[in-house]
Amino acid sequence: MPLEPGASTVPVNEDGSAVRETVVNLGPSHPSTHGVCRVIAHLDGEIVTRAELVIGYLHRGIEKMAEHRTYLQIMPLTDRLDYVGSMYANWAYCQAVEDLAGIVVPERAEYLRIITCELQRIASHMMSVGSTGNDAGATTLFVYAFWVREQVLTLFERLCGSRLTYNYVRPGGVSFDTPDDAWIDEVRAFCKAALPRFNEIDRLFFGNVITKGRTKGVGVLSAEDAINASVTGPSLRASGVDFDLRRDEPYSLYDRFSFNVVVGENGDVFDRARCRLLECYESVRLIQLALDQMEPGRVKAEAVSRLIAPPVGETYKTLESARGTLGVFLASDGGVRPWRMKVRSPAFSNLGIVGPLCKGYTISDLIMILGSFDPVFGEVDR
Amino acid sequence: MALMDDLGKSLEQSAGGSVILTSLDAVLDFTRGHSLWSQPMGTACCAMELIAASFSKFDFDRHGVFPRADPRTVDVMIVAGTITRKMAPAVLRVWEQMAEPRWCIAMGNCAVSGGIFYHDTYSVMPGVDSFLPVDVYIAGCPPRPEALQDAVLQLRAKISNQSIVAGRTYHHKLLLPMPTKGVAVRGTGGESS
Amino acid sequence: MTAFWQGAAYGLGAGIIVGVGTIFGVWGERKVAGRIQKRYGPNTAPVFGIVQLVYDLVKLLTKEDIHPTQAKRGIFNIAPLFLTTPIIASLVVIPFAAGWAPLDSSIGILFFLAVPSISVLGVLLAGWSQGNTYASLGGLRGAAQMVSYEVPRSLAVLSVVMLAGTLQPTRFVSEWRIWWLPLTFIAFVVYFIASIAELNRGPFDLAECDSELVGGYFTDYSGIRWAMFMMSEYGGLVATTLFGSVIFLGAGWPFTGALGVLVLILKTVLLVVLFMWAKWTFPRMRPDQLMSTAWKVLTPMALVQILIIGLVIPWL
Amino acid sequence: MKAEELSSRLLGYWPELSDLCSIEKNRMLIKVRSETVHATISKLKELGFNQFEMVTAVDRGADLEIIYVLHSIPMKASVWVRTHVPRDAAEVASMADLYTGADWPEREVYDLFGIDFIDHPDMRRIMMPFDFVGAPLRKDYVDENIIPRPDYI
Repeated sequence: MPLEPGASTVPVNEDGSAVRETVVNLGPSHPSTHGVCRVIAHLDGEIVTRAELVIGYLHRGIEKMAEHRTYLQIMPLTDRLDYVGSMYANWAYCQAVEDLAGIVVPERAEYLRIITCELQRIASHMMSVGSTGNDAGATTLFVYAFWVREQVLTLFERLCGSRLTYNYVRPGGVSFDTPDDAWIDEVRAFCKAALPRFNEIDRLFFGNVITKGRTKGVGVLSAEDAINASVTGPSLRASGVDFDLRRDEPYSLYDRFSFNVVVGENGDVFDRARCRLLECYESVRLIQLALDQMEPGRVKAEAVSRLIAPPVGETYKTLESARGTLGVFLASDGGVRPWRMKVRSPAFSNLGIVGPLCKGYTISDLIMILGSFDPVFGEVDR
Repeated sequence: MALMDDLGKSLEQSAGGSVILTSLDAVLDFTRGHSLWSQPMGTACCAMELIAASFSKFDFDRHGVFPRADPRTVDVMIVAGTITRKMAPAVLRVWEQMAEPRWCIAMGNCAVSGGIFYHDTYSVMPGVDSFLPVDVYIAGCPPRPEALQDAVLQLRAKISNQSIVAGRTYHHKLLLPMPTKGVAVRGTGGESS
Repeated sequence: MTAFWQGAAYGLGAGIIVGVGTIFGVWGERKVAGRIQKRYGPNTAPVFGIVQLVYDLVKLLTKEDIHPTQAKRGIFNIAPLFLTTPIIASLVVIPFAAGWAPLDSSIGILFFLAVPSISVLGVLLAGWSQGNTYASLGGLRGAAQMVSYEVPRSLAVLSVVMLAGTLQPTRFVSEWRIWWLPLTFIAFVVYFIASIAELNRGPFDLAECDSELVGGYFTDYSGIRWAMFMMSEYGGLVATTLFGSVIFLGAGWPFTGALGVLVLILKTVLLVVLFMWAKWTFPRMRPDQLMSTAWKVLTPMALVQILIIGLVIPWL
Repeated sequence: MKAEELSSRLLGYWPELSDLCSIEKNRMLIKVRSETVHATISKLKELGFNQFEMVTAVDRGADLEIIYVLHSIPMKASVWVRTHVPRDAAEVASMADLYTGADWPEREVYDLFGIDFIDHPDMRRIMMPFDFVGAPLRKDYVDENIIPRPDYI
């Protein structure tokens, strides 16, 4: 099998003889690499002795493209970063532009951002939990989880006309107000209807003895290792680190809500997947609180030009996306186009630990561990 | 396929063979058109809609379209998403692993032409048709699953006019892939699928 | 010469059963899976979508038959036969109607347990001959799994045979009593689980799990040869469930004659649906867990069943 | 934690920092020479910045600026460390020995900006194909494959 230069050398035993091992190549188009990732797994029997991740198969050069576009023209590019949860990239980018240009966002817009992003969190986590099930062979779980996701997408479609790439959060607010009051009722109805679905998924998958056998004690990541390896988001919290940007460094209006941060115990695949499911319950609560507090008003700041030209400077703003700390770095030279845009993507940072973590587990576990970090390769590769 | 080609040729040359040939074509085209197993080559955003297409709300299995992981048994490759220069050899490799007869659907603007990533970027292929023969193009960023459904029906209509005779079958002339900077593109891609 | 024609007739009959079983099995799988997953499954083709399978079959038969360059060509070509032939052969001892089996052998039950085991060879050869890491891993997994699960399965069947005191299927059916049903329940459960593993079906489909090994031991097969793998899987499903309903559910009980055959088919279909239900509900096991289930759970369970029946027999 | 509070706290432990650090828009910046980046960051790690949030580079024309963002989970605060390296001899010490999380981000900067991280365990391209030539995110990068976009604004 042709490997890239330097990608692999034949490992040798202490006495210099070659280790007898199989090299299995998963990807870049493999059903369970969650996109276009390639894993070169060196196996001794079924045990992984070395796993190397090759990414970059979806590197589209968004950061370079951003240097040739005005601040508003970059918005559609941010949608395509994290295509499972587009709202977050929208929002993170808008936060950075607003910080750079000094735009103040109206309150109703902030509430709408929180509501849509928490809905997006449910949609994204459902995708993640479902694909964990799919990796384990429980295809039906994926369909059930996707059913919940479809409900969220229908709500988004009513709100901003798109199922996947919303372009909803804009510098200075959001693009549309709620279409009518019925939409708010639909969101409330969804919140009610989603909870039994979460319970169902919890019982069907996480209560199953095979699932527990497959996921408990697999891919254990200790708290220290997780912090040191720049793991953020649910994957970090599953390792027992009680840290959530929404609560600890509140942005937007998150300091007005009280909610629980879901923290796992062991940091294994089971905890990472279940933390995501439990976060959905908290998201439902946040949505309900935000809907109660929201009051009529403007949804877009008045003085936002179509041609934003912020003063010279840099900014870096972060938010808690479904995968972790999503940050956007913007450097302006005073012109209408950013001098440099950089996206700090949580999926990319989380994925770095997967290769070393897989060592010593079987090839079946490798699939589960890779999936449990919930990589979205649009965001990993940018 | 060689067997089918020979059969087609000898039928065409023999007297009255064309009657059999056309009926055989009709049967084969009909069954092939109604049993399109897909290779989901989902690379980016469109892959989400591709997944949604086979799940409960849209359910492509109703039309006999269901996704299979191994490229050997599939009939249609649905390229959903941006194809970068690094990914192109792997896509081509999977395409070469598929058995004839095979078809290709380019789903979404990125696969059609590069879409939003056409300009100013150093790593995106301007459309999957720069190295693969594409049968049906679907515009949209991303297209809805209904659009994909329509593409499948369009492909079915297209298949219904094809023949097993070699001269008339759907044999593609593969265009050379665009090289990455410096080195030829073939042979650097992923093993198997 | 008569024997030859008899054999040919048996083969043809069993082949038809396997073929029809495959078509209905795949159709049923897609329908059952659809229903479980809140969708419909194939329904635009005529007759509730059954004709969809005819489309698929014709398409597969006329598709290109690929021989990968790194494959060992001869073995690659014949390996699928090792899988389908034993399945077809094993059907001859099934007592379809009361007192009639195509081959009424005095060791019929043993024959049924022994002959399908040959398909392990097919799995191993198919996996190895493709020269593909996915396939060879899948082949090895499949072989290990099938060999291990032979043991609890045979022990489970043995416990019932102890009650009947015969290995001849037709005599077995006439010996069968309804009160065996609760007595042999453990054996039935063991047989059910072990058969799932034997058939490489979910939740024990490690050998062909698409999330790890793409296509498992038949990754590189296409067209008609791939169809033969499908045929062996669903033919095996039909044979196993038929045999299971004969051994554990009393074949046509309480009817005989044509009605008995109908009841047998009904019981078989019920078992098939149970198999599918299990496949589409549970996650997949890991190879090491699969092995420990066979040796540490199912085999002791079957032995306990044998002990129970051994204690019961003197009191009969 | 507010930047003023953070800087006074850090200066309490590390007085020499006062020449290097500044506060801009509620953000603490530390500007160092490229030779001392490793020492600075290892000191900051001792002071509680336990997470390596990101590293990026900005093409400033005359030279390349490297920006590290370190994050502290217990202090709930971030700090920027910035340094400049010359264009043609762009190299800086790797942080991979301090933070395992610096491994991939540094590879990315190496890939896209051509900045060499000394003593990095695995300095290969990560985004682009291994046979790719050039540093695409530098402003002077030219590629005949790029189709320039007409100016629509």
